[in-house]
Amino acid sequence: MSTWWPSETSHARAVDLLFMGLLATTALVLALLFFLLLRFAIHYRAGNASADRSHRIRKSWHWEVTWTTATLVAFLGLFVWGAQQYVELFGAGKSGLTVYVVAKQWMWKAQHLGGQREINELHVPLSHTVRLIMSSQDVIHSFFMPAFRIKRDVVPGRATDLSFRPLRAGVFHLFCAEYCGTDHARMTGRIVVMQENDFNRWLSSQDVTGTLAAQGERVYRQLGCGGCHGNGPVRAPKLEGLYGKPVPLSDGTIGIADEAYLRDSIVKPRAKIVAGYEPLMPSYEGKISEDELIAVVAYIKSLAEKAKRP
Amino acid sequence: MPETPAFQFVDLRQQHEVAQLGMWVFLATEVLFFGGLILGYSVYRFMYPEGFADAARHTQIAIGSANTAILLTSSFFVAWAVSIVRLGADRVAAILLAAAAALGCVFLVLKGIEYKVEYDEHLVPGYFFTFGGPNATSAWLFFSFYFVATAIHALHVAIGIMVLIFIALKARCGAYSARYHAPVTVAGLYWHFVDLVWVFLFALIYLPGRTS
Amino acid sequence: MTERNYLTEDTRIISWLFTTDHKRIAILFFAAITLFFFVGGAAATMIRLELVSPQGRFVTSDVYNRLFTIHGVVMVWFFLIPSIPSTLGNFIVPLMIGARDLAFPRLNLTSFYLFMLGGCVTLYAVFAGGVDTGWTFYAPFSTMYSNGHVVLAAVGVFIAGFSSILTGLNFIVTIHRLRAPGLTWYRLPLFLWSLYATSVILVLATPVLAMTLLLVALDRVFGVGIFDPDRGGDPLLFQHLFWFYSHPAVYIMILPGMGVVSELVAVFSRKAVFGYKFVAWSAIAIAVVGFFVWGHHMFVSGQSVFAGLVFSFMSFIVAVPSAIKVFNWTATLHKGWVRFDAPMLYALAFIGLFTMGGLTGLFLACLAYDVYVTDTYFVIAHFHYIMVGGMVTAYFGGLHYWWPKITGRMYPEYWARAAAILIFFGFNLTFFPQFILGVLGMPRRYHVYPPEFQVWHVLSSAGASILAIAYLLPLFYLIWSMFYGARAPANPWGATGLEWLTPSPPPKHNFETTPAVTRPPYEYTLGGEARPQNA
Amino acid sequence: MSWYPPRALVFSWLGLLGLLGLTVFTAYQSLGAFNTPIALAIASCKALLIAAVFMELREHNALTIAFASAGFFWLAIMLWLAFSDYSTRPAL
Repeated sequence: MSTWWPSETSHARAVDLLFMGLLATTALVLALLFFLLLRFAIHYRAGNASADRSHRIRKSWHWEVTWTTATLVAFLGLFVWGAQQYVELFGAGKSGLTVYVVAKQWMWKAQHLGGQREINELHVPLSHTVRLIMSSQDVIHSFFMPAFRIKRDVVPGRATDLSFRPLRAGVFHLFCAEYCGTDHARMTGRIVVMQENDFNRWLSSQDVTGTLAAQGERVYRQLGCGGCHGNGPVRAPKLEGLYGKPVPLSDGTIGIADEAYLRDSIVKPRAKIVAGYEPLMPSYEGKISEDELIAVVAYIKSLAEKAKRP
Repeated sequence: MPETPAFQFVDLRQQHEVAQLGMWVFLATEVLFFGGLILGYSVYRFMYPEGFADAARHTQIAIGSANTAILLTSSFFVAWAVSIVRLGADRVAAILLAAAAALGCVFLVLKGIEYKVEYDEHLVPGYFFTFGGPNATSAWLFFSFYFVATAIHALHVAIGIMVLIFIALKARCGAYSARYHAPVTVAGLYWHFVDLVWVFLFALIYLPGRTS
Repeated sequence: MTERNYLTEDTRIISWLFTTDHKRIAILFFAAITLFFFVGGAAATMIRLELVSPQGRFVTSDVYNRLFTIHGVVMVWFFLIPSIPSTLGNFIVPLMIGARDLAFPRLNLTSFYLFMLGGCVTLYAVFAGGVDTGWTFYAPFSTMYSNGHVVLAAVGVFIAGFSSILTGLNFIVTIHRLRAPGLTWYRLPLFLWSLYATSVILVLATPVLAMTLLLVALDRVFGVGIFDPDRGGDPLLFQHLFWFYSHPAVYIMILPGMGVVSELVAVFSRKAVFGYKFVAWSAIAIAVVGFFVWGHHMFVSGQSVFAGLVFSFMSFIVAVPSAIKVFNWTATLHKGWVRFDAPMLYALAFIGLFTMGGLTGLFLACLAYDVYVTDTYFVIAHFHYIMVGGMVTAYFGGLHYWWPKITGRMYPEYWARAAAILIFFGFNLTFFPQFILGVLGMPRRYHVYPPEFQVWHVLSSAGASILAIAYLLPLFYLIWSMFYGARAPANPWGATGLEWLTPSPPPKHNFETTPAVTRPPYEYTLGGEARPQNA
Repeated sequence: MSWYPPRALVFSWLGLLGLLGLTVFTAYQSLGAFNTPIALAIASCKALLIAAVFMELREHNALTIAFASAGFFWLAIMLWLAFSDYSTRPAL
């Protein structure tokens, strides 16, 4: 299905280099240790009375200081090396082609912005940064793509993200790496990396009931969100042009209206109240499915882009 | 039994020291037992400050304060009993310990009344839980912690009462003396600890959100 | 036997069941954990059998999930955690410090019965239909979605936890207060330093696990919903609480093994442990710093990046004291008189396997690499190198070393060496392929897997069958030696510790007169003659 | 034989009741962000009084004090490191 080597993203290649570094350090230490262990054990075996046992090392502290410092320095180097890649991978400020992933026992559902949906498969274009925004409907899962050397847990009640930029077309494994119940081992799928025009062809060949934003608009109507957020009698913050903007909050801080903010505002509306508004909005927790939530957020995002266009 | 040390000890002094140290180590364990709850509480209070303040406002601060005073006083009685049993006044000590146990019972009765009030107000997390206003979910979390923490604490109080009664009866029979009184000291340490936990629970449960 | 000892003092069953003698309680624990070892081992055998084929033909998914849960729960809480402290520790601690018993003999017996009660509840949960959460009980799966007997298993572990706490408390107080005259801290054998460090963790970490499991059980029974995301709860809070206990618990499992190895290396090299104070304090350092690293189990869990950096840094730091120990053991061999009795073979195997386990731990502490290999077979291989290659190996080493003291009989040396070598090779064949599986990206807790991984699984299962036989060998020859072994002298190894002053087996209250200590441990002449601590 | 309570006990008891009154009083004062720290500070004072006088910690050796503080020290580790996660969780 896929080859393990060479790896398929620049991050994966960096991770493989890190692996080599770790392996070299380990091998060096093990070789030194096993050599000394065997050498001492054999040379100073009780049967070998002729071994020179005079002048034993008495003062131990400078040996201790030496090997403690040596290990400490080596460890700190490895820490920095791994940490820097981790910050790059999971740190803030990601952008890219967004795909929403919903995990549930025991399948992966992916939704593209154009409204295309797939199950246990994820089609992505070559050489584009793909940003997955992942949420779970039930228990904790973990989205694991071994060929890209990355995984991240998908946690119910919140969203996590994961970005990668594939450098080679092909089909790769997708695993659930966090134990999630009976069919955990069957919660697997395929990552299909395609040339860009193949990908576009694939997108347009899918059966779509409107873009994700259009689906979100339908949910928005069904739930009657416009009653307050539209031009009705109840005063609620306007959603047009909201996405990506700073929002002054009632506790004096400033929030950014990003994915997590929008999501939280629907599910836990009282957590962050926009300054100057009453905390009136009811929570939609349990009243809106993960899929619908994603669609509504996509719709609100699309309102921002509409507002940008004159 | 009282005047000679158990076989594994050299003398009564060593036995006494061992008993005390054992209790202190046990109390360190207890701190972390409650510590798990305190971490959970702190995390959710950090996440939902307004919801927790709102929910805490619905607790019975009058009963809570009265209960704090009761436990502090019972602790005082126990400390008093410990200090005089060493002088040989074991009869008086027995009375003081019994009084402390009685105060512990009053604490439990008040706690029960408080639970009843909360039950009537539908504040017990479960099917009938109702909490008006915007903070229903975080109030549920608060009351989950409230009931778990106070119930575990009440269990400690109940155990403490039994220990105190047992020690009081033994003291009444003259089991303790100026030379041998380790059980009284150790039981006292446990009772004071139960008191100390309550002091923190009181600050975390009853005091937030009283101003708004 | 002519002389009366703790075994012959009173042979009625009732005198065993209600004994407060630390030596007899140790024997009770031996019997119990041997039983649990083979229960956990049977589950492991079935897991390995299942994994020979990639299609999951032998058992269903639900059964497989129950198997690895049983294996984990039983091995962690009913074998590894009590293994050395409750058996060898219980037997040896009072002897080593020249005391007549532990500080709280009745508490010791209570600890045993709590352990048995917890074990029985857990086994009942297993036979009543099993638990399918994994030993980690992750919420919200365990609290809302699992269809196994989670509450029963949690209660079982909860009860066993109190057994651990009581044992730890007993050791702390005993080591502080019941040492023989002259036995200062720097004259304590390193086994005691290790057990002391272990006890500190037992006492300070276990209650957090107890509270966590209590919350899980309350959640299932009453629906308090503290970890329920639909009620605003945070599933990661469970992980923080759980790993606050469970990472230090790893050190509960390995520290006593390090202590045993320190004893063995000194005795069989006829030389004082190199850098005694560094080895002693590194045990304490591991116990303390071990509490600062739990978040390295959560690098991909959605914990903040900053917390990931903190925990990764601390994880590298905690590896330093372990490295200090390994270097010191190796240096101890230098210019000694190294003998290769079975306990020493185990000790040497421990040093090698533990070092491999520890160094692969660096891969997992290293943030970006952990993102790749966490929750894969790499993790499984890593902790089995520590737990089985380290702890179980040290346990067998210590068991053989103190066997003459415990039973008054020598074990058969050639069988013991054969078993040690067989365990070493069986172990490596079982678990080394799992490192490769992990590096290739095979997720853990899968019984259906892509066929390209099969070759490594088959190798691992082949090793497991060797390992299973190798672990049965000591069971047979040790029981045989109890009846037919050569009688053991008081000090068969020429060791220096106080435990070798009493006859083998020791009398009921250990010492006729309390020994007075005048020397540090492990003093040997240049020619390898022992100089006992009391002379 | 004197069975009167030692003075230190009486004073601590009265002090504890006074602190209880104080903490209830301050809880009703609008002090903004300071309400919680003050409540916890008063609770800590009460705990110290109980530990030092009632539990006689002030007369004990360093070992007992070490174990008495160990529980709280380890609790602090737990809170500190757990909050190193919670206080730095980013918005997505």
